[in-house]
Amino acid sequence: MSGRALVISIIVVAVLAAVPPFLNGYARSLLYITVLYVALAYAWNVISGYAGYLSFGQVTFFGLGAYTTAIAVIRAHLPWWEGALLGGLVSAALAVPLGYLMLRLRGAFFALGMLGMAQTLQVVANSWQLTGGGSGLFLPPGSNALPVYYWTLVIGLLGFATTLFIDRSAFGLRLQALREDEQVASTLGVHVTTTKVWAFVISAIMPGLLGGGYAWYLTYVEPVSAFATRIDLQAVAMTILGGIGTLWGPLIGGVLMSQVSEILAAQYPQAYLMIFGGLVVVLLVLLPRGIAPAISAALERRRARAAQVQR
Amino acid sequence: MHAALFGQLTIDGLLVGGVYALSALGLNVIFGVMRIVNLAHGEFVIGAALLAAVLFERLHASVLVVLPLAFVLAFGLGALIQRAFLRRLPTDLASAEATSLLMTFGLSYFFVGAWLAFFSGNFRSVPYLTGAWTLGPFSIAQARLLAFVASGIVAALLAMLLRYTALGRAIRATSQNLQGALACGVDVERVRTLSFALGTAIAAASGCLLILIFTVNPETGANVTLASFAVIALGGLGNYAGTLVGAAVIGLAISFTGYFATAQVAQAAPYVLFILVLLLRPAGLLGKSGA
Amino acid sequence: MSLLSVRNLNVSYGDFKALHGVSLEVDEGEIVVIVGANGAGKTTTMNSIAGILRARSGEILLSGEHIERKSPREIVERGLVLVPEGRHLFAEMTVQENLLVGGQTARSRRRLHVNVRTMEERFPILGRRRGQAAGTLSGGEQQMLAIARALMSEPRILLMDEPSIGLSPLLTAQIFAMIREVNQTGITVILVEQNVVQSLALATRAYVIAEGRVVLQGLAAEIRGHADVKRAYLGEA
Amino acid sequence: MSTPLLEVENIRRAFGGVHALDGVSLRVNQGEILCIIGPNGAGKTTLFNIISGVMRPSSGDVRFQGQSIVRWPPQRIAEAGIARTYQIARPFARLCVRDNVAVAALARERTLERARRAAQDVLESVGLASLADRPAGSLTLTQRKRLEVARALALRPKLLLLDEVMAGLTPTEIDAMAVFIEQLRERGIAAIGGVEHVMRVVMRISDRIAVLDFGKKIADGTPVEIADDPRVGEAYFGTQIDETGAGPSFPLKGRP
Amino acid sequence: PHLTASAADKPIVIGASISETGAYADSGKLALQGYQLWVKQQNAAGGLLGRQIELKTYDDASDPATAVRLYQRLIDQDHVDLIVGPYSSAVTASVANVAQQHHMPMISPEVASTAPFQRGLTEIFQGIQIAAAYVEGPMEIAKEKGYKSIAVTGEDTLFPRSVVAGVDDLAKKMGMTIVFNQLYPHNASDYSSIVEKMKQANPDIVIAASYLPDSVGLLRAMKQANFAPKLLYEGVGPTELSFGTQNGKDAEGVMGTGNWNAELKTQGNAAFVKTFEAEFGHAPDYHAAANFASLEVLGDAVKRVGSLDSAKLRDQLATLTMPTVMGTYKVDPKTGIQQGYKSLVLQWVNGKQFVVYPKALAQRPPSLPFAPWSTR
Ligand SMILES: Nc1ncnc2c1ncn2[C@@H]1O[C@H](COP(=O)(O)OP(=O)(O)OP(=O)(O)O)[C@@H](O)[C@H]1O
Ligand SMILES: Nc1ncnc2c1ncn2[C@@H]1O[C@H](COP(=O)(O)OP(=O)(O)OP(=O)(O)O)[C@@H](O)[C@H]1O
Ligand SMILES: [Mg+2]
Ligand SMILES: [Mg+2]
Repeated sequence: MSGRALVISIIVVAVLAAVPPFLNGYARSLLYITVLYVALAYAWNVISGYAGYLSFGQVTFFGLGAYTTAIAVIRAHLPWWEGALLGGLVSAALAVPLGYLMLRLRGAFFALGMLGMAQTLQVVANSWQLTGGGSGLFLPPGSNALPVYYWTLVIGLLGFATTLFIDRSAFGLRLQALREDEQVASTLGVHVTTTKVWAFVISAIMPGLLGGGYAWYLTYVEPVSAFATRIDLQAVAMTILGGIGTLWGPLIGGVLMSQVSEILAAQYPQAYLMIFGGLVVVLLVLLPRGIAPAISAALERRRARAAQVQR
Repeated sequence: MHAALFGQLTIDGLLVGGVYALSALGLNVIFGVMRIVNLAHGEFVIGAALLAAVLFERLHASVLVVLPLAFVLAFGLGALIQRAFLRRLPTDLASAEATSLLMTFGLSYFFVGAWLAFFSGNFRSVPYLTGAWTLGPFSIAQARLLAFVASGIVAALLAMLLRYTALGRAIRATSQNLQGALACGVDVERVRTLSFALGTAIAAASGCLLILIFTVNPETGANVTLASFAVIALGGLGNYAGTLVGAAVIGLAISFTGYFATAQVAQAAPYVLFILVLLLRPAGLLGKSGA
Repeated sequence: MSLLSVRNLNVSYGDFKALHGVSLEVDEGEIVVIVGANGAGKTTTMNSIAGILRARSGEILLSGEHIERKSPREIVERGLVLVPEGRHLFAEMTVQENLLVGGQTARSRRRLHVNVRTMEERFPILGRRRGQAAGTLSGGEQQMLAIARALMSEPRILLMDEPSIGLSPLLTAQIFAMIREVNQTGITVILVEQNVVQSLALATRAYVIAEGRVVLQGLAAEIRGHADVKRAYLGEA
Repeated sequence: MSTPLLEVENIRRAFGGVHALDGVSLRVNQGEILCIIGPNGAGKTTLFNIISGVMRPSSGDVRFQGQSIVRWPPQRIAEAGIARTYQIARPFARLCVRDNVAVAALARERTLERARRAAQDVLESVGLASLADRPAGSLTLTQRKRLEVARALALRPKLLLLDEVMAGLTPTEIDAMAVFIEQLRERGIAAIGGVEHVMRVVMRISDRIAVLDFGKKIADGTPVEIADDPRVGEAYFGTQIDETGAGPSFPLKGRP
Repeated sequence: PHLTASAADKPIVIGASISETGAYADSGKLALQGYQLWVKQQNAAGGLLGRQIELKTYDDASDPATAVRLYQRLIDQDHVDLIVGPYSSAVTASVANVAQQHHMPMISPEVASTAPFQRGLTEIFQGIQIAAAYVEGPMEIAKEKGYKSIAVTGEDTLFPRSVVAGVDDLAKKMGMTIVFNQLYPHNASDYSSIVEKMKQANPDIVIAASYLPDSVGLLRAMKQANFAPKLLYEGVGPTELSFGTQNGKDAEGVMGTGNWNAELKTQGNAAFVKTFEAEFGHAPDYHAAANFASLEVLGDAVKRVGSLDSAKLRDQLATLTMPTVMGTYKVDPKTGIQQGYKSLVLQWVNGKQFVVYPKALAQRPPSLPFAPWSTR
């Protein structure tokens, strides 16, 4: 990241941190949802962008985090953020065996296998006494959205930092190597399974932590909305449109899409899904690599031209 | 367990499996030739189902009349989509699989929206042949049997098309060996368009039969896509005979777990089964197991 | 005018440039062999001529007509057909079905079936294996099927990419004899071979490709005697 | 005699009905260069796949420095000191050349920075240093082959498996590669080269030559012994004696 | 909000989210029309507090997070004066919290489960009969007929669970036995297994707490399994008019719980039905009526308070007793749980819905037993 990018990032973060108390509830909620999706997109980008395992089921961990938090708050009377931390832990703990199992699948099989996993967990939540079955769990009302927002912002920043780290660490290099060719990576000494399970765990912890905040924000958890595929697909769409496997892709895609979809949903509720879907299709035809790579290619060209002019 | 009950559950399972088989066949034709998992598949199924329901409500049109109509419409729609969008995706990109998945995901959102605008969010079904025939100790649901038989006929027609016509051979050739097909001068672009159109049309046909059994609204398409995918994952991607076996297995799993466990377990059964089978036999039940 | 002329062909795979300005001329009735090491660009050349790969730039003329922008089907219809490297049979289809796909540009059904019969007479073993899945044939049978499948489209010019690969000496000899036979029926042949000695013995002229460039060309006999070729491909000092 | 560096014992591997390897045994000593020759499909690549752990044999054992490694995962074998190249170069296309090598160097270096520096050194030694920042997908064939070798070397192996590294190179490049392989001996690295043709080079660089045919080892000895072995002549060069009678020519192609 | 001079000329804005799309879309359209009709009538009659009324609605796609944001938008950005609740229990559970934080009293016109009201919230009021009371009717009817064994099923979500929650106690009280009790998940598609199980349990009556899609699915599976209990009750599914169109003759004899019926002799009901049909060209159903009634109550409370003061309005809503098209609105002042409205058991007879319970309101006696499939 260049010096200028760093300065811009710091300013953006400062604004994101300082402004919400002065916003009305709606603007705050909108900001929360945006940051939430950007954070989810960053999480998804690790396993799907860097490791190359397209997942349609990271919401499994989001729901898990939401339920863990609800149970921790209701049964153990823990503060919500402790519950959310626990949610992250539980997600990580589940992600290890699940990763060993599921990461043996590839391509569409892994993607849809994970989708099935989310469905299966939804069924579990639906039929288990502890999770309140189909009735769901009520959290104490009267929660304040601001702490949840900051919680989410911090996790979003962690997501960004993790991506930055992955971009310039040995771990990240190994991850990208196995994305390109697992067998070759293994004969070059990369512990393929361990590395990708780690990536999977990172991609699970974050939704786990975020789900906890979400539960507290909504004050109610039930199976259908906690494991909603549309949460996942939204994060997927954001990342791919922004640029899969890039540092800025989830941010650009996330901000753009959540604003566009909010505007569309408010202005054209009937046509919302059609426009949203159509947009994805058209953008893919125009920018198959996503927005971030398109921007950096354009910057590259400008720099090259500038260099030429100088010479 | 009584033999009669066992038989009844088997019949129920196989009949449901029949409808899934047809939808999955459509998905599999598309995958076989284009190597694309079409996430919008369920939307085509549901679109046709809702069309059949609306035409029944308004005009009392029998689904058997609507079926060919929906087939033709969907065929055109599929050809259009392939020509206008899917064909434009770059194939040399390392992330080509991701892009094609995302594009069909975008299409699926688009069509959910379109069907909502078109048909509203109402749940619909068609009260046609709602009764059952009794055969000894068994009762055989008329609509299910019809759907099963019609699925069988469409599947047989498809098999005949694939086996005995030049187009069918071209489709199979392309899905078995793209390079070989190109070398033989097969018009692969045309085969792709026709396969996508055919897959879509079969989806529509299965939708017209599905509506005899299930109650659906525009947002239930994802379930159909998932179930169909589970079927072909079990039977083997690109393996048409395997699709029928996969569908039977899924149908039986739903029926038996629904009875002996709970409806919740039955709902998860296809996925659990599909994950288990993939872990044990990555190429599917009938696929050749890899090295 | 030569039957096929390839001029200044450039082909890339993504960022990797596989062919750097390859040019070839082939006259009616010739057997031209292209030799070169693994990865030199022989297959790339053949696939580009057959329209399976799109060249970045360059011209390909068949009887004076530009075909570099034509689809593989259009090229097959104009009488140029490729027996691809690695055969690329339709493994789960029967021998007969493979032949039928090969002849799918045929003008009539009758003609198609006559051709199938002709092939079965020419390759009796294929006639006997008519209903067997192509993937279960032995290597030699598979290669015969690949050639027969290509002949089904009644080509004027046949491109063969390493037809002897994976075959025993006996079968290799048979295949080479067959190539000569095919040529004698008036079909022009372009042959890619690593089996340098035998193919040079068969051919009228030869091209040597290295690193995506034509480095040598001439009469087969001349090429056979060239010092570089002896050293690089024949293991002779 | 000290234990050999690598012992391959009675390896069998079948694919469906095809016996790719049918009871092959080999030994390689410290710093020794062994060339395996044999026609296409003789089983060379399969043998490399088994030694490097990406494939399991149907039966048989592989011992490295006395330890059985036949059940080890590839990364453990790599760390133990066996590196390999792939016959068809398989670069990490979207990574730059330096990072391609750094992935392997990470097995020996603790930080990414040091791995990248080590990678740069290796690239110097194979003559790819100037391309370090290019995406590996954009390399030419020869450059890819060199990258394969560079990655293998970056593991600092005791044993190097070179699968057809000569194939596709021009005569001058073949000579350069031969010199390079001979230098390995000086650095104490043993090598097994799988070579399909270019007999002239094989004869020059090998300490020993093993001949594979149809998955069976039909001969094993010094270059001189191999050249004189009547069985080899018959099975391998026999029917292919060049019409000029000038000695071994292009070998036979594979199995029927 | 306080009235300022200029505000007095501006219309009073009532905000709500509607499930126009999503899982509960069926009911959304009619619910909206219920609101629209009341606003139109009220405006024609001079509005509220001398001001015209305006309705501001968004589509929440039946998604809780979206609904929360929309209510915040209504309150914080659109500055609506009054709000009414969304449709489903799940969505309401989250939205209630927003109302609470903004001290905006909110009637939930269609939330029958009591769970969202039992969380100590002070601003929400139930605008419909409680779910647990739904099954009293069919069980009373069954008891009268001497039916003994019950099979219970339903969708495993908040509302249907509240419906069947009381069955155990009631059965004990009435001396009946539960021979089968198992729920099915949301979005289930195939009911043949669960019906087969019920059939094996051989109950006299089947109580299914179901919505429209599952009640249709269950009914069809029962017909196909040739299973006909003596009494079939299917929750709220049969109260939808399309239950009739989707099932044709098979609907005959099925009972369900409605909160309202066109023939009901409640205050203003006949006029409501007539004007609704004139306005929209089709008949209202209970969604329309419930939403209409909620605005009746809200409007009346505003009139009584004489201002839009939310604290006073809250107290008024908590203590008010008021006749509406649905019956008499009256809530428990502590929880806001409905106590006034009564639910009705409806039964499909000759292709129409009739009230068969409670006796006082019944249009005809229940037609029992449910005819075996072979005799239809
Ligand atoms: N699909 C591809 N993507 C990227 N590079 C490719 C692709 N196909 C071939 N190449 C590269 O292009 C070059 C030329 O390959 P080509 O297959 O034409 O060689 P060839 O002369 O036919 O070799 P062989 O004797 O092995 O068949 C090689 O370096 C190869 O690695
Ligand atoms: N994964 C596989 N599945 C099926 N058969 C295989 C597989 N890998 C190798 N074979 C077969 O095993 C035999 C030996 O192949 P191998 O690649 O080891 O030969 P090679 O000596 O390396 O040949 P080449 O000189 O062509 O590289 C061949 O007949 C090949 O077709
Ligand atoms: Mg080649
Ligand atoms: Mg090899």
